[in-house]
Amino acid sequence: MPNLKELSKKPARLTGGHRMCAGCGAPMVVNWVTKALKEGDKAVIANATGCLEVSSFLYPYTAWKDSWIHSAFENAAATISGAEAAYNAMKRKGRIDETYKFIAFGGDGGTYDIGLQSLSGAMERGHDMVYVCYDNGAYMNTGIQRSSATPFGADTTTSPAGKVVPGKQQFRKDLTQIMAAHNLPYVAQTVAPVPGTKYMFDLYNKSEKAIYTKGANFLNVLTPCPRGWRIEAATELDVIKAAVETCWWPLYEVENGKYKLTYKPAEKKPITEWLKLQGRFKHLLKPGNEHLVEKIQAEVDRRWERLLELCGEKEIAKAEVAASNK
Amino acid sequence: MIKERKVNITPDMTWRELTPGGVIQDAGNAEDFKTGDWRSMRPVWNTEKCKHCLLCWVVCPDNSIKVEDGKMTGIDYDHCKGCGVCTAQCKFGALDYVPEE
Amino acid sequence: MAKLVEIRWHGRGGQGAKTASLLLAEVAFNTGKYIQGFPEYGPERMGAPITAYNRISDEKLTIHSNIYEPDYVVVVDETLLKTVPVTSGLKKDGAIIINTSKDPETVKKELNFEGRVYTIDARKISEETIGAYYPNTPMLVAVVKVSGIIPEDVFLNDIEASFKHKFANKPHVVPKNMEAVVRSLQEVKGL
Amino acid sequence: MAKRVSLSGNEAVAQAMRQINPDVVAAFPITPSTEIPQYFSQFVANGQVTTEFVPVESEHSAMSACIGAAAAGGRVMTATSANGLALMWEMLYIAASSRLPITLAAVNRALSGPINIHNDHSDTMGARDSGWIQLYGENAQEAYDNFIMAVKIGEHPDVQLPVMDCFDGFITSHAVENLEMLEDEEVKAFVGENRVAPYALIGQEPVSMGPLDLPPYYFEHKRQQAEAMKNAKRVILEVAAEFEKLTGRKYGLFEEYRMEDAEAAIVILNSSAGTAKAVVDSLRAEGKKVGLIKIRVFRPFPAEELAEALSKVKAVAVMDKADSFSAAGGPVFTEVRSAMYGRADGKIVVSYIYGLGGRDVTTNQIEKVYNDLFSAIETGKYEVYNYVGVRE
Repeated sequence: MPNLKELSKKPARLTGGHRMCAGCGAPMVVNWVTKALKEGDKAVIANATGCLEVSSFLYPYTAWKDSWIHSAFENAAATISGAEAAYNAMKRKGRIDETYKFIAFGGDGGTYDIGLQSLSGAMERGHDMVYVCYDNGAYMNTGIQRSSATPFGADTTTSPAGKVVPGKQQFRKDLTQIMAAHNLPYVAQTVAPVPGTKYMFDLYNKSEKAIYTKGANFLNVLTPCPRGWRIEAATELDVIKAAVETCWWPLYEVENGKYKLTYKPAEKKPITEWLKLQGRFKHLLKPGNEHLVEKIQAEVDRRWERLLELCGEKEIAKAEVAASNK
Repeated sequence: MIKERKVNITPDMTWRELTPGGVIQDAGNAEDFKTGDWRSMRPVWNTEKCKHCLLCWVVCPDNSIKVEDGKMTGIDYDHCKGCGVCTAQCKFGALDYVPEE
Repeated sequence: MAKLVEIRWHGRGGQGAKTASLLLAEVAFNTGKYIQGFPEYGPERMGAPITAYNRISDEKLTIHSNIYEPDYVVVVDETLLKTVPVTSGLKKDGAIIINTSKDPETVKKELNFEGRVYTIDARKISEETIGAYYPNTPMLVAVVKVSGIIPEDVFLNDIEASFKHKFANKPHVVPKNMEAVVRSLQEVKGL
Repeated sequence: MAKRVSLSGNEAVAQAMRQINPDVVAAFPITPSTEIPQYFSQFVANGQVTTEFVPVESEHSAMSACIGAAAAGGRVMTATSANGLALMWEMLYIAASSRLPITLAAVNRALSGPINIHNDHSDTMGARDSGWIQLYGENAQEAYDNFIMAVKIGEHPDVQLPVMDCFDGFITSHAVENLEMLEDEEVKAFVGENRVAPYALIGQEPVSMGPLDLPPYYFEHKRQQAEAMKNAKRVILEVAAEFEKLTGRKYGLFEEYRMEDAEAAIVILNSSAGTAKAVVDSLRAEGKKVGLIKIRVFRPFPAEELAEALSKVKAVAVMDKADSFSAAGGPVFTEVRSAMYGRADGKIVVSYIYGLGGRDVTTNQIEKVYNDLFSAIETGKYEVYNYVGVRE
């Protein structure tokens, strides 16, 4: 386990003075991804249009201490792939001595939706890069519109909960699985750091692996958005914890095609533990909507069971049962 | 304190003086931009109760927990937006969360 | 030769009429001419009728339109005679060169064309020399022979050099191709 | 020493790319520009260049990767046509406003719809206000020469803008013609071995590029961009002068052909200019005072210079191989006429839209335009907004 005192001595690569909302999870994620960079290594960071982008480099103030580029919404992966290609060419010509690492950040809008083609292309081409999706489950930058990452039932400005339609009517796209299907060296699903849990360093560890495993790698990070989730900022990490403990957002990694669960809750909490903390799901918990909660629970269970199979946890469980029967 | 910058860009500069294409060569100059006045609540550090576990530093979205040599030394009120994420993490009562006056 | 010679090729997609027009451009270029070689592009795939063009001149070429009144027409596939108006716009003092085993008089009657008609049995020559049906080389030779764009001796040297370059990996096919060239020069009918 | 060769326009441009040996080429195939990345990827496969070839999944990503690579400090190139250029649209503006010199072989093709693979200028004319320098070339030689000059123009410290090398799809891209190629060493010496970037993501102090740029600064950044385009006019001529020393081939903002005492003139771009020159020659042989102006540099637009060149004619037909659907004339026409206003007044200035979607442009069509101009001069009667070569 990494040592916090030692980590704190590494200079931060993102400064204060950015214009993200108070309590935003995105800079937390950026801090912990970039903390995984070795001190001597330089980085080029690309950012898809979104909250993080507009708030971290609002001319003339940049919060980035590494080289950083934003060009558009849907193309952070393509943009960083070009920078990586140029680096390879310049390195081949002997024009560059230093080591550079290439990281792209995008929200779920820029990654799951409008940027999916560019992401898929860059990943398939195998550039030496990491794409980090800070997934907060809606287009927060434009005012909380639904994305394909938005959870079923969530009340957003384009999937509003009304008298007839109770919020978003589709379950979220499973982007981590889509990226795993690209057969990349390293794909992982993780969360913003939650102190006091076993997965406090999950993001850091997975970032380190992603950055220092050669090839195109992908991280999907559940990131709190107090405004979009309608929660008190101070409680946001409790909400993240609930996402993990209910198995709504399991922590796992896929290394060279091999699935591995990186955290298994001792007791899987009911989905209401995640729903009840957030204003965007408030309507689901009203009397008469029990069937919706059941529907969500069933889908969470189905996806969790499938993941357990992929991670070989089912065989492990069977073996454990068999061993105890002997 | 404003650090010495390669180019100090101000809104009264003409197009001839601004950096081309909006490039910024002073990486991290957002430090010069104070977000401290966004606060309506304020974290207050009780030095004597602090165990220097650094969990507040882990979660601060604004890099406003000052740490030197592995120990907390204070709060950067120039940038702290008063979100309260740090105070929620403190198990030792070393961070109070109080309204701004 | 005239200051500007314009040639139109008719063939089928995949048969090499375009390649033949580019080859002709290449050999003319090598003798110091100004050249253009270009196909008329479309969505045509294998088997569809295609058209390609050459302009060959002693002076710089600037016109970039298709050719509507050619000096020479080359028909690489005789089955096109029935479906494509191959003599359209062909100058009265121009000539048409057709890949067929028939003699020029027979074809002339079928074509209803008053000008000069030449034929060459590219299939026979090709199969007997190269051992397979590649109509390109005989047709290229026929057009060189009929048009007189390039002196024969210059052409022979140049084409041999280009075969040697093209078949650098299989030099044994060069003499076969040269045999096809020499026979083609002799077997153009209608001269 | 120049080499006399016969090449298609696409092959000539691919050879120019090989001689330049850029850091990155990112491209996606689209007819008729496809051959350029094809030829180039073969050069990469054969080890003839040290370039990273990025076979992207779309033109949007092609231009995005070019932007990333140029921002990193690399010398960067691509090629596209028609719908491919349209898919790049958003990124064209961003490349220009980010002040990144990228060289794009824009092989002109009609923009859908309906879909059509043949030549006209609707693709690059649509991109005329994207902030790119646009050079247009008559034949393979000019496509090749312009491509080499484009690198030097775009990378000039006073410019720092991307450049399109526009030439006609199929007519120039696929036709084999005579041209003179420079020696590899001459090209390398002309453009310099590497791009010298004033700032870059890699190899220098870290920079941030592509900000959110709000009202206090955005306008000033646009004003800078406009100034760079003004500077480009000077730089294009300086680079042309240097190129002339090397090759003997002279390039300006436009070419004047037999304009000395011309009464009727045509203004035209690309390959049709060559066809029109043949018409000028034949009409001159009949004693008719006709001339032609072939625009080479459309962005920046040589407004004053064109007005001066047209100051002595009686009538001008501006021929557009693209419609702007303004119901008031083609894009080149509106700009030429606007350039003449107050500088060369009292002329007959008319618009002819021609050759859309690859409609073959013949000497007859161009002759008709000259005849129309003479009739307009004689009778004073004419239409301003005309089509030629379309079935009426």
